[in-house]
Amino acid sequence: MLILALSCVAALLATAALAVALGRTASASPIVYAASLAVSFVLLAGALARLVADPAQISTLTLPIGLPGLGAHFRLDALSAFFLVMANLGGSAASLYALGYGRHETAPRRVLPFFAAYLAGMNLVVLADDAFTFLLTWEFMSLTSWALVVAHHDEPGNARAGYVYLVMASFGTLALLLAFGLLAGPAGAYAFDAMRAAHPGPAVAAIALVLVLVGAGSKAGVVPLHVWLPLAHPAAPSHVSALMSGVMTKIAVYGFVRIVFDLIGTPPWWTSIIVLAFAGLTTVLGVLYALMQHDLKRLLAYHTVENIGIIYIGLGLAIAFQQNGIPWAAALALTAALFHVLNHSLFKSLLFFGAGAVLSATHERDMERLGGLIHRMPHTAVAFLVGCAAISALPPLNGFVSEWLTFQAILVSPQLPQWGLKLMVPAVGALLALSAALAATCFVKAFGITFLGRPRTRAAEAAQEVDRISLAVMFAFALLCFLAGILPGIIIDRLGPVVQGLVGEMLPPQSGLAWLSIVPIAAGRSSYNGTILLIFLASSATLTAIFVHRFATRATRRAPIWDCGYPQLSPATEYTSSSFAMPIRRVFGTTVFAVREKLDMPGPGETRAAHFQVKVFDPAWRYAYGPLVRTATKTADRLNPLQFLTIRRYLTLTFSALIVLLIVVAAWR
Amino acid sequence: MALILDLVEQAVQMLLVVAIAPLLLGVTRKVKARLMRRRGPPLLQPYSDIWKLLHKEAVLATNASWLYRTAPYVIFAATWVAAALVPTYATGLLFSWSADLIAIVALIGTGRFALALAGMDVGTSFGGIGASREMLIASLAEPAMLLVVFAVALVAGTTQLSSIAAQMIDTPVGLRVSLALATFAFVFVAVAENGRIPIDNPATHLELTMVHEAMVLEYSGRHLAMIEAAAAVRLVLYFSLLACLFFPFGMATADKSLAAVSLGLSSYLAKILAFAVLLPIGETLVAKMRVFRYPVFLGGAFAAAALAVFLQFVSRGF
Amino acid sequence: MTAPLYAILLVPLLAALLLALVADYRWGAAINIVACGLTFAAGVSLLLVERVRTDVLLIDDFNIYLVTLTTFIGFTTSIFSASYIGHELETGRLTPNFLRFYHALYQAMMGAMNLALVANNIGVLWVGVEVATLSTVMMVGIYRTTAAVEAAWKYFILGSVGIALAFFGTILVYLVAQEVLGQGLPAMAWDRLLREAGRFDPRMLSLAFVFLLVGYGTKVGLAPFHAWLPDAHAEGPTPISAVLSGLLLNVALYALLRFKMLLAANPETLDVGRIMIALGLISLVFAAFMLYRRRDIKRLFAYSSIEHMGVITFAFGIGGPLANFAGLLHMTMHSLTKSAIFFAVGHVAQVKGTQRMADIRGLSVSHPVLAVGLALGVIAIAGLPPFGVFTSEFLLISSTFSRQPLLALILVFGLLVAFGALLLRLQQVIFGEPSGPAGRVKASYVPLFLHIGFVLLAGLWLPEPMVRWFRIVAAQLG
Amino acid sequence: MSLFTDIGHLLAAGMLILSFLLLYQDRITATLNVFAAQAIVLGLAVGWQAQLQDAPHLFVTAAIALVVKGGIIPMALHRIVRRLEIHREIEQVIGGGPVMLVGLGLVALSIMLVFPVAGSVDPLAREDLAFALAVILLGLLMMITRRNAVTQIIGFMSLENGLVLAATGAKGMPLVVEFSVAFSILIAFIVFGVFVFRIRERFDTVDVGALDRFRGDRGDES
Repeated sequence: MLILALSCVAALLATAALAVALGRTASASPIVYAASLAVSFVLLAGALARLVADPAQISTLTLPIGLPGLGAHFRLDALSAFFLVMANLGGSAASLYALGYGRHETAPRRVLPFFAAYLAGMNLVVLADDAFTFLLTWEFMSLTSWALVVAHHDEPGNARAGYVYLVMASFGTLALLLAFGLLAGPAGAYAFDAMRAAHPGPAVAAIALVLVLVGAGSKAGVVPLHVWLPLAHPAAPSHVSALMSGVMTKIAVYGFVRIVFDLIGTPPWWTSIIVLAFAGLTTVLGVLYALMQHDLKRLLAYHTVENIGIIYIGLGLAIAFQQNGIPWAAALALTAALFHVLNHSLFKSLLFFGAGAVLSATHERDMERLGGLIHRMPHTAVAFLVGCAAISALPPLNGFVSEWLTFQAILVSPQLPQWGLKLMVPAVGALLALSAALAATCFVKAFGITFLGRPRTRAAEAAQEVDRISLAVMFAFALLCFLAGILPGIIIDRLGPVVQGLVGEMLPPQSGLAWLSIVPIAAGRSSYNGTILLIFLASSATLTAIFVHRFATRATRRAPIWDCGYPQLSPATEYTSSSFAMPIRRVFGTTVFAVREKLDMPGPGETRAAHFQVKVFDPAWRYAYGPLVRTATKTADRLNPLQFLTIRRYLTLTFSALIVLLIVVAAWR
Repeated sequence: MALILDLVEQAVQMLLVVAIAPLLLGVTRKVKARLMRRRGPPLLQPYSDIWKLLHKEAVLATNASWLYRTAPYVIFAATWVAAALVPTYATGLLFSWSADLIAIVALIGTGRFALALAGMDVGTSFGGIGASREMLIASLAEPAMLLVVFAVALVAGTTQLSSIAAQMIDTPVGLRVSLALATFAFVFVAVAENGRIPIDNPATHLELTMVHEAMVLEYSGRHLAMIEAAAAVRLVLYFSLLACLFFPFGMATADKSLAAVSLGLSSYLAKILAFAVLLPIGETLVAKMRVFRYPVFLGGAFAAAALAVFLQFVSRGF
Repeated sequence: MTAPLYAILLVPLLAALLLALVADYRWGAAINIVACGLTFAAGVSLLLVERVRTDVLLIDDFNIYLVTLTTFIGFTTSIFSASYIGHELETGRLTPNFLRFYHALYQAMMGAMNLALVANNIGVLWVGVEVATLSTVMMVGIYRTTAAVEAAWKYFILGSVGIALAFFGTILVYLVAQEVLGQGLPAMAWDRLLREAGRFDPRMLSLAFVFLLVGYGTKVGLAPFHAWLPDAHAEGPTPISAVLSGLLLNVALYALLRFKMLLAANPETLDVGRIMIALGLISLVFAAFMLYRRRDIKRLFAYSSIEHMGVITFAFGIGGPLANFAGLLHMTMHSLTKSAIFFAVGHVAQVKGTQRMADIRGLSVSHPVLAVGLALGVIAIAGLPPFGVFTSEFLLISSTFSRQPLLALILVFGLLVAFGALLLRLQQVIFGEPSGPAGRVKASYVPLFLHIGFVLLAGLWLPEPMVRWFRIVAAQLG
Repeated sequence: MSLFTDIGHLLAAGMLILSFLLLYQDRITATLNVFAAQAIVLGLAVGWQAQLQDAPHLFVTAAIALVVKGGIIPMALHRIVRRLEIHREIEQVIGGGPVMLVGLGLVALSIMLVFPVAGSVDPLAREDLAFALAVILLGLLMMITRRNAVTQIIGFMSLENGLVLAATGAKGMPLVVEFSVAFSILIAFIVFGVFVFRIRERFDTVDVGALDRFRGDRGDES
């Protein structure tokens, strides 16, 4: 299987080369996407088979390339298999979607080669088994995605997005590099096996964990390292945005899990507090940012930040439990996190596909200029609605299951002995609850403003339903969201061996249980059954409808909307996304984002238009990055005169340096 | 055989909540009117309202979509299922394990989600106002509610409603600070979620103050009936939750003998009737709030619930 | 088997004399290429024949690959230069008889650098470095613009002071050596010095190293001795910028490292590693910040050279098998990459007719291939995978952090700052609406992509003998 | 033997003193003369070393010092100075007084650096080395305290005198002659540079600072 995976990666790289070779030819795009679809599907099937058949098996391979004297180590275990499944599910879907969507691509030469290479990079990260290979592929992934972000470099803001992205990415890579340096030790034992074998002391483990949190977090979008994410994800073509948000952030999570749970193994318990603190912050701030957006793709990107927070809450809890010797609870938390990884990759890809469909149909990303699309693109609307419901954690869809599991993990945490955790965990729970509710609000807004109401612009009126392939992909993912929601037991069982390998415990097998319900801990304690719930909802809704239509009237009359006596209300009177978010903005925004609202309302009788302006500041930019950039610029300005000295002054520099060194020698001994 | 009995029981439960819902609404209205020195509508007025609405033709806005037409049924179904899963007069319902307390809260959320979307469908500004305010209230109330859930679950050691109730009855936990706080918070949340004063006024049709009414402004006929019914059921749901979580005494737990069941039934009815009387009394004592004072109100609930949870984390004794 | 050894010295010498006579610049360019090719061939054949050691000349693990590298880059650069000067003649910036001069000096410089590399004598080494410096001085000034003359003058004065100080250091080394080895040539021969270094007077040796550090450090371009470097790169012909960054800095560094070996072999001496660490970090951070305010594309990459020389010096200052290995690898990778970048920059400056980055935009639209070449070069030099620089920086940072966390943090900080600046400029140049003329590049991309190809290859796989040499030298460097 | 060493010592010390004189000379012509004097003393010192080490090739170095540095170059510079019409200029030395103190400090430093390890090596070489180091540092100091191209060159040349002194002091050092020749060529280049670039015509002043008017990135806006 490992051989297969690597050869698939090679095939992807070959596809990239092929894309370069094909260049501008018209057939390039279908060929490349078809090829990458085929390859990632093979990978998906293989990894799935591996995960189902014998997940416990570990296959390794060492190629004579990479770091001299080390070689490139590759390894396939349950964890990698799971993430391979996740990555290639997204990858094949994106390729398929692009078969339709890619036709609208204006600069295929800037997209095609990097798309295939990007897929290859993400797969390689999951397979890498030594620090060098890991970082090489990790950065390769960043690099290719950067190329995709700046593919449309002439659109305003994209170049900046790419810049911020790549700088942050290499910052993260350097942090990971430091962590590896710490774990490898001065002797430079870079193979993961060696790191597993060497058990670092608490201090080293803690520092390494923090570095990994920074390094992997900057790629995953943990606040305050998230700033690149809402810039970069929307800038890329939509199928790539889906990959970046749906898959790449998860690869970052993989990095965290791999290093922390597998390589470090035993970080001190208090590191979990750090992780939980950042996770909680990320969760709430992410969804609040998302609520403030009116660019559909940027809203989705910001919302990714929230989900990353949820995942990290699970991971933080897992660390806490594991270090306090409660492995079954650690297994629960980790299962929840990984389950959410899968779920988020499902619905976030779905939503980005939907956003891409809207974009290609209307050439608009600004929700304020959309609306009423449910009439023009009904199928997209259905799929998008499912995505919105799933991401808002509404039963019986999949988003709810993973959040439910996370809540269950939080509810067993009173067993944790340390005070810090006793206070931190419930606080995080409260934040999680808050973010769950806010997420629902966010996606009521996203769907309501984009698809419901009346079209606000010509573009929205003239929208056409997108091509069949894109629709097929979207519906497939919507279906998957449903299945994962009503049959969670199956997925939890597949996750069992993965978790087992990391924390030494796994949840009790679920698939055997009556009525297909899931019981993470004990039947008396908590259980959930999506299937029954779905049946209940469906049957009661249909029964009621039938009843009403049968025994009461079904008469219906169409009439214009109630206009309060003002004929033909213009679409401008509709609630906009900023007005929808206004109450939340008032409640949370003023403190968190220093929101400034400027309203310029003409007095009675004046004919000029009214103006309303909202400024939302990202505190991360304001208090962290802004000052940083300013200091750097100032330093550069301070030093710059050194370029313009006279020769005599330069000689003086040399001379004084020489004297200093001589004095050193004289003073020495 | 036992299965059939269970099924019957479950069915009874489902019908019960629907059956008594309008009555409770009637009771609250009546009491309120009395408190205002009005005679008020007859107790059974809600039934005939719904009946009438059901038989009127539904007037749809020209640009209403399929979502607009299906939403009422979804809302009703979600609320109904949620209510049906709350043990009312007896624990250990057949399907009560299929959704625990968290799931029930989320189910209510599903209903709300559909309602808010339906409100935005025709694209009037009222729908927008209603939806955005409803979601604001929800995003403040739901976390408080979940914290209440935490507090209770931590006391009972489970999120399973039946088990919680059973636990509370079999091993009386006595008076707990955390539970008191949780009850307090729960009441606030319930008031908010049901759109009662001081959050919302179910009787008003003044655009600027209304929340729930604004969303359903465009609805008529059977759709409106469904939504009204859903609202009524939601009230029952919250009453039953209150009864089941904090005042579970009298419930039929282990033995399903006729006596026990009838005792449970009667005690349940007594409880919710009491709530239905207390609610309007409370409502008449306070005034409707401005929208931007909701955070204060619900923030109080959130704080109380959070405090309860913290106490539980600190020591199970609280 | 000393034939190739003498070839790499004599071929350039003869070629220089010949070129001084050839008037037609086409012939000159052709001869230049041929001579460099022969030298390169000789350099490669050095790898095949067994090692040679005479009183003045020496081939060992350290310089054998450097000779190959130098002759190779000299060869590719001569190819690049042929097309480059053709364009310069068209635009009239150069005249044929200047070119005669130019080609002769080019060969002289190549010969001198080879001499410095294969010298088994600290004096000959010094002579080689100086001749190379002087010849480049004249080539830097060849455009005769005020800016070029100023650059050349600055280079000349600072270089001469460096020369003088390095010479004094050499004298001191001889003094300490002749106490042990007796008077005469033996006291200047590398192999003997290295063997007996343990018995030298440590204090004088340290003193000598300080002078050598300042002297050769000026050539390496370490801050604060760097002043000549940016202008010399920016104002001279681009092929010269390429060899300056790609080769001359390396040769000077090579000299410095030879002397460091002596100190490493003598435990009593002052721990010069600290000094090198300090100088390296100063150069790195300083250059990193200077990158932000650069407007001239060649000066930008000149500063990046300073930055990387800082990194390399830091690596050798840290010492230890991993860091030294990283330093040696970084030397090699940097010369390949930086010369490639200067090839690309040369093409850019010629097609756009300017070196001001503000006037160069949208390269990826107007000249896609060139843009790809430049982007790959910058990505490689910025230490992003899968290029060789990443490998060396990986080894350096990871091995440093586990020993000297604080220093590693400073190093990482500097690298990040520099990366930010380079990426910023790169994006400005290759993205956006194209500006300026969109004429085709009338030169071959072969040298450019050949270099990048090698760097890419090295990022994924290093040939076994190279690794072996690196390991041995790393051990000697202590 | 002591007499010999004393003479060697004397000559080296003489060079040092002349370096000090150079340091505070502020008239260009005078500076040139002092330099010529230093070169001559150097020639004598080298000759003395040649005699001492009976290394005849050193006489070549001595001759170069005497003829080239003592004669030709000063004359050439005199011509340049006259051509540039600055032979009457009074050039203000940057911080005259402090510079002398710094100079003294440098001498002290160089002695500190070289003396304490007077081990197996014969003292003469050591002393010569100390003086040579001092001369070198003083030359460098002179280069950075003068604004005038010509005086800077003189500073460099006195630095180089120090080098030759050190080189010849090192017993049996090979290639010394070649080095001195190479250095003379170098200096010839420098003079040539001043001459050919015709600094005055090109930059209207000999102030080297003016060379930097055309600084790399100056004057580009963003």
